[in-house]
Amino acid sequence: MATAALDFSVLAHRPATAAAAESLTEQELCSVGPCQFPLPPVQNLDSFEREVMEYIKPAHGTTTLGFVFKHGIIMAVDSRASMGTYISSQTVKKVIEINPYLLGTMAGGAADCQFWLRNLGMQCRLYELKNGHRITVKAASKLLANTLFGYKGMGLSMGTMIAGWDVGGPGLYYVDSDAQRTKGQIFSVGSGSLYAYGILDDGYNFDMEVEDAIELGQRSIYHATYRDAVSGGTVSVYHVTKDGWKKVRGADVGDLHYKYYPDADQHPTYGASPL
Amino acid sequence: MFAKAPSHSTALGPGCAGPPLANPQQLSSAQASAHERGSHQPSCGAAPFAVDASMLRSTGSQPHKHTQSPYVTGSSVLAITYAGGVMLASDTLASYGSTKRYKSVQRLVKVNDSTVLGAGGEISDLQFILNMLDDLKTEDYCADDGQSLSSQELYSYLSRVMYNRRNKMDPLWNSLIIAGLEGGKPFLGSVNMIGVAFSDDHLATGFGNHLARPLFRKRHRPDMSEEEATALIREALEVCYYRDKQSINKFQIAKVTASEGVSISEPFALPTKWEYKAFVDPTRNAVGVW
Amino acid sequence: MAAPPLQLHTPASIGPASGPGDIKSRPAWSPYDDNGGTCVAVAGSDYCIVAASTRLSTGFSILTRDCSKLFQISEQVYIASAGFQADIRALQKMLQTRNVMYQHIHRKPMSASALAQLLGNNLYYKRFFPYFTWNLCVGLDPEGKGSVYTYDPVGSFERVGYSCQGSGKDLIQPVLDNQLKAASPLVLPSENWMTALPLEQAQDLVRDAFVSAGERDIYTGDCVEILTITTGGVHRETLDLKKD
Amino acid sequence: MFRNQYDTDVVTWSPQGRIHQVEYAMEAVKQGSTAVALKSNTHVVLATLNRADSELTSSLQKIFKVDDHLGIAASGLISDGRSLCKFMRSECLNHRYVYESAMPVTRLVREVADNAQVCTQRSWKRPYGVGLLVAGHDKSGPRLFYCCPSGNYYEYLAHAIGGRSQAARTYLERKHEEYPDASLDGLIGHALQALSASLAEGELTATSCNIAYVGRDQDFKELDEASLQPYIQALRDAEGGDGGGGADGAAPMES
Amino acid sequence: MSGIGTGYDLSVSTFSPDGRVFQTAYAQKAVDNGGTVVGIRCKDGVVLGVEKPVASKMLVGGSNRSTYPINQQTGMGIAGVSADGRQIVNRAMQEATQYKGFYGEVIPGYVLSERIASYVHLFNLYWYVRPFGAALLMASYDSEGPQLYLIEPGGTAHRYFGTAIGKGRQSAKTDIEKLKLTELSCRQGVVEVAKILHTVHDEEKPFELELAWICDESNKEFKRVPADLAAEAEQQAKAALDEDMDS
Amino acid sequence: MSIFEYNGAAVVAMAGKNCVAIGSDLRLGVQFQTLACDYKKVYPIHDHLYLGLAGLGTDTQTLFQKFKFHHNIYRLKEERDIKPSTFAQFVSSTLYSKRFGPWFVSPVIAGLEPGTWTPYLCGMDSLGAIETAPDFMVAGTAPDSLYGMCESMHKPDLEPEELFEVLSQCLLAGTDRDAISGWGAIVHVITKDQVITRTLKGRMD
Repeated sequence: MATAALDFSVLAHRPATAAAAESLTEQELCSVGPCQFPLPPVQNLDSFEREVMEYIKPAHGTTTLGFVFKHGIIMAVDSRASMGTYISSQTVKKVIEINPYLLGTMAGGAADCQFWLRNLGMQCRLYELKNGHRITVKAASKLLANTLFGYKGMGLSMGTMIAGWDVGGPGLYYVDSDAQRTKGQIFSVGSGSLYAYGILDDGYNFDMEVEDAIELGQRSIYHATYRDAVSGGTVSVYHVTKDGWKKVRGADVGDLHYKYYPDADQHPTYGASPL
Repeated sequence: MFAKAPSHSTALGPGCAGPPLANPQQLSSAQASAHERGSHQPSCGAAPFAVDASMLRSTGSQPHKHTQSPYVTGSSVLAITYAGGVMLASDTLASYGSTKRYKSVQRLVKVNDSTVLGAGGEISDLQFILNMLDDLKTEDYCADDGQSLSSQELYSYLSRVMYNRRNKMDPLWNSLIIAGLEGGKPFLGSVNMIGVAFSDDHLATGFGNHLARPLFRKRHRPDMSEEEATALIREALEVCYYRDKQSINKFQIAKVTASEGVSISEPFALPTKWEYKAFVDPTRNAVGVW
Repeated sequence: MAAPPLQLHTPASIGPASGPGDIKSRPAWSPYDDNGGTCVAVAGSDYCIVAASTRLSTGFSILTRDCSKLFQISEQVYIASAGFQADIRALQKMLQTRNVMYQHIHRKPMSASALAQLLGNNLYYKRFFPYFTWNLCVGLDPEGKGSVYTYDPVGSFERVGYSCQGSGKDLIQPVLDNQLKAASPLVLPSENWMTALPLEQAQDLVRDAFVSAGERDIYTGDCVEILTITTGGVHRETLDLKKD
Repeated sequence: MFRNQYDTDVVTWSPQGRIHQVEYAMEAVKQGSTAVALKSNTHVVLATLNRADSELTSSLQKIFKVDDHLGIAASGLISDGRSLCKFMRSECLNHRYVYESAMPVTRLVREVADNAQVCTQRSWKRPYGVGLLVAGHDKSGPRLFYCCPSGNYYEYLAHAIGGRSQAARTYLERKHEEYPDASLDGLIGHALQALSASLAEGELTATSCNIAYVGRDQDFKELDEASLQPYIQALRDAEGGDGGGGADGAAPMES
Repeated sequence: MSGIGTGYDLSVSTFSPDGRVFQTAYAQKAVDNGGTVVGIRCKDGVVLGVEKPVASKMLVGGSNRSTYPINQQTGMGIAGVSADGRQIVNRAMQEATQYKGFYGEVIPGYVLSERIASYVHLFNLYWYVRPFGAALLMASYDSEGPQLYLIEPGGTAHRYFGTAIGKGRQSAKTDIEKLKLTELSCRQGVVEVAKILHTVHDEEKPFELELAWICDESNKEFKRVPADLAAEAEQQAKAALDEDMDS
Repeated sequence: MSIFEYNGAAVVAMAGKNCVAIGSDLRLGVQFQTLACDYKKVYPIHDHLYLGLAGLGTDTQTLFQKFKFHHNIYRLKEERDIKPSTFAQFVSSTLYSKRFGPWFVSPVIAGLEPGTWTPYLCGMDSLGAIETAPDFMVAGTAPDSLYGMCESMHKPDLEPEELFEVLSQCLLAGTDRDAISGWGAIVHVITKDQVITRTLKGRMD
């Protein structure tokens, strides 16, 4: 085959003047499918990403938890998003309903979680269509981890739990932006996770009743919001069973505190004055 | 004899055989990422979204060497509208740092029959922009359909150019003012080096934004006559000249009107007066050890 | 000023570049600038209000007093954006283009919810070189209820009853909270979380909020454009603010 | 030779200096249904015949809006027309993106034609099998072009393409002096007259044709069935009245 | 042509036993069948004239252009398949822009003619393309004065004082040879070109005359001949024609 | 995170008709961790003068003890309560004395001038630059939120009860948008005859 130096591409190309003004790409015109993320042409991407995140301050901060027990899985989350010390929202929906049997939680960058869990939903749906049965939690969490592996080291910030019910029963996985993926029984993720772990570990028992488990989830999140400045808003609790997930609680923390401690003097810290 | 499909290179567009183009960006990005998976991209195919690999590579091994600082620069450009026209003014200096390096650089340029461009900032970048505008003009000439780009279209075009260069981290180091008549009405538009673009009745770039615009805000009316406009812009030039050390007393005024089209004056000097008290004895009111 | 002393910060390569007068150091430039401005949106049961100041500034100087931050996508859907104006323009143009393409394909205008998702995705596509824009997407939903979507610069978004974005958001948001706060959409059993205020009162609130913000925020001023979207159409009014 | 050797691909010239494949592609246009276009000093009107093949199918869309100021009517291989339409839409959008203005009609048409020419010169391609009537309005006023599979384009005052379009062209030529000063309604009337002239059997109904127009202060607009009905009625009345005086009968807006 | 039926005339990458490339010749044939194009170099510029057959009276007058500016100082007239010619024109514009971007000055006529010729030539080399069915007359006016070039489908470029291509080329060339081109001004040249084209035209079919020039009078820019002058030239041409008939 | 935001604070003071009110949130935290929610940032100097100190907790405590001590000395010497305006000067000069190693506090002073019983309000930065205000003054980690609230809620010549209501609304709504202040609030309304002190229940997140 001849190797021609004939370059017809000039015919298809726009003049330099038009190229300088760089109009929309096919993606920008009508993409619905696979997309590109343009990178800034800088020498040090790492420091650029750090600086730029410092500058634009995207929404952050969270307490989320999930645990497996006899009657399924409990997922509980708060609903606060903050930018620095400013609370940008008290009503963030941090449990992302991927499909009727799969839940993901959101901790870290709000946009990162929202986007990639939405993307995971798409991948799971495609899997379903291709294979004719629901995706397992194991596979779904692996898909997410694989996706995130592709962006490792580029500054994504996510700590998410994937929970659901499949043929093998309940499944709970922790996946984060370093592409770490761990199966487990109890997780808590986010800035307030340590506070939540305290309550959770104390009250957890695999054989507990559903009501107790729900209450444990709610209480753990409440206590985390109390101690952690960047957690708060509303506590949402989901229960995952073989019939799929169900939202079982939604309680404003502002009310919850006074429900647990109607009078100030009932609070354990009452009377400990710093001065 | 039947035509066989050529094993052409996809890089050559409406394909024919040949080596791939030197510029990898002409590859459709989907192909690029499919063929050149980075080491950190899984081959399992679980990543329908992918970073453009060609971008990663060029940022990794070979640093971009852009002009990240201006060398020869021009100072403010002032512009106002008036009844039936627009008027621009600037000096003719191009400084090299604090050296008055080139004293007869025309920074107000006729773009076409109804548009003038005024520019401050890096002169070489300005020349690049002018070359592009010239090509655009030739395109219009070649189309030979009696249509040419209006001021607003040029303004929009330049705002895209500036913004795209900013996106490439390789800005054109200029502040531009595009002035002309748009459907018989005066039009002024400003674009800066990172693509911020806006239009107003009066504009000034650089120092002018601090020194001349307060004057414009106080005195400018859209319905002022040409004489009034000239007087105002001369006064504004004078103010800028007194306080901007990167300017010289050699100015040009350009105007665009419906009747006369574009005209750019010969360079002229303003009568200056340095006897103001503040100039003569600047320390008089300063208490202290001076 | 009851605040920490003004700090002399070292020029960061991201923050707005220092002025032209800096001759000792090599002039730095930043791909970002903050051109200020504030946007407010309130969603009622049968209306939607969106308002934005018109001042465009950089650093301590005003570029122009009349630069609209509202952008019409279709008849009853608008976006309001504050932040870096060049990014805003690029974003608006892209959305406009997508909208035209959408109309060619679907033969109907884009709904607020479709645009909301589109905007979220497109902001996220620039995740590694983000648009520095603070957006609100407003319109009426198919039932004629107001809908407001609020965003962060990299595309996380949620539907809310009211929101404020931009340089004056710290000033205005608590006021809106105080006056409009309804139950969280997340509580169970669910309660109405939309803004319950009648239209006229909501308009007054928006006007008052901008007047107050104009007092304290140097980037909010000159004029505010207020659009009221109802099933009957879009009503536009402007209100002068302080010019200093 | 029993067979023409020179007509199987686009990269072979015949000894007479012709490209048969291109000529065949132009025949494809004639296989399509009639499309008519004409313009006045202010407006351009497009009209297409639109018969559904069976009661059970919808009719094929043959008029496409490209941008607010521009639309096309296609005859021949409509799928080729659709892909050209997509190209034109993205060109117009990109022009708007860069210049914030409508793309000049002449320049768009020339790009389309240049594209079509490339398909007549590469062995792995075939020419487009579609003729496009391009109606647009820009700074220079209303414009009407015909883009041919060969890569040629022509500017017309009035034109008709597709099967049996000769009758329509005859009508158009006969009345052409009336067009420049005609009202929009008048133009539409003429377009329908021309269209009905090309009909082999039956008569024109609001479902069997499509009308679109663009003009000064008038974005490209396709008429729906209901708003087309009065024009059809007027056409019937006129035919019943004096047997084909198109312009007079066509003022349904007032009725 | 003896190529027909031999199988040697099907591809541009095939020589016939007697050393001819028939496809190129056939492409030339397409040019020779097209409307006549005349170009003359006068003492102060170049005039191009194109005879355009008018297929329909519904065509907008002056449309369907055959002369194209390449930049302000260069222009081309197309003979043959105009769609093919336009591709060459597009290429010429790109070459001109590229040259100017690189050297900062207008591309000289001979450089452009050679670059275009080699572009056209490329289409004579590979089986998967065909030669252009168009020839171009190129007029330019640079520091070396006015020039006229002819680029043909085979990829040749020649400089001419005056030449003609298309259907009526033979008699047109004869007519051109009678002119005293070194003394003729473009203003007069326009009239002569009109006369020639009217003379060579086949009476039956309607046609339109397209005249373009680049000369001192047009400010050394390639332009269509002003409408009044064109009309006058056509008038004179017709008058001369009638005279010939009468005499 | 700035050192001023280490512990978190919100202080608001407002003038009414012959009365003045000052309040603060109750949180004490270490960055994002909440340690206590009964940490008051408003200190009484005397019956008609309160001092709000936002900023680094350790500095505020030390400073308050210093001021209290000096006020005691003042009272011993002068046999009267210090005037709010005088006290402001004193606070200012104390802060400026540490010009090159400042206290990380932003004080707000609210009081009634003896005799006329007109409100006196002022705030200052950590170096002691006084800014007096006729209507309201805020300090802390969310000054913009508080300013925004005060700017739209405050009206001149409010009666004590109204003043309490307005200030409470401002304080609660303002701190609800700040992550590191809140957890309840305390408000003092100072009138000629009495000081009304109330603790507010707020969101505990």
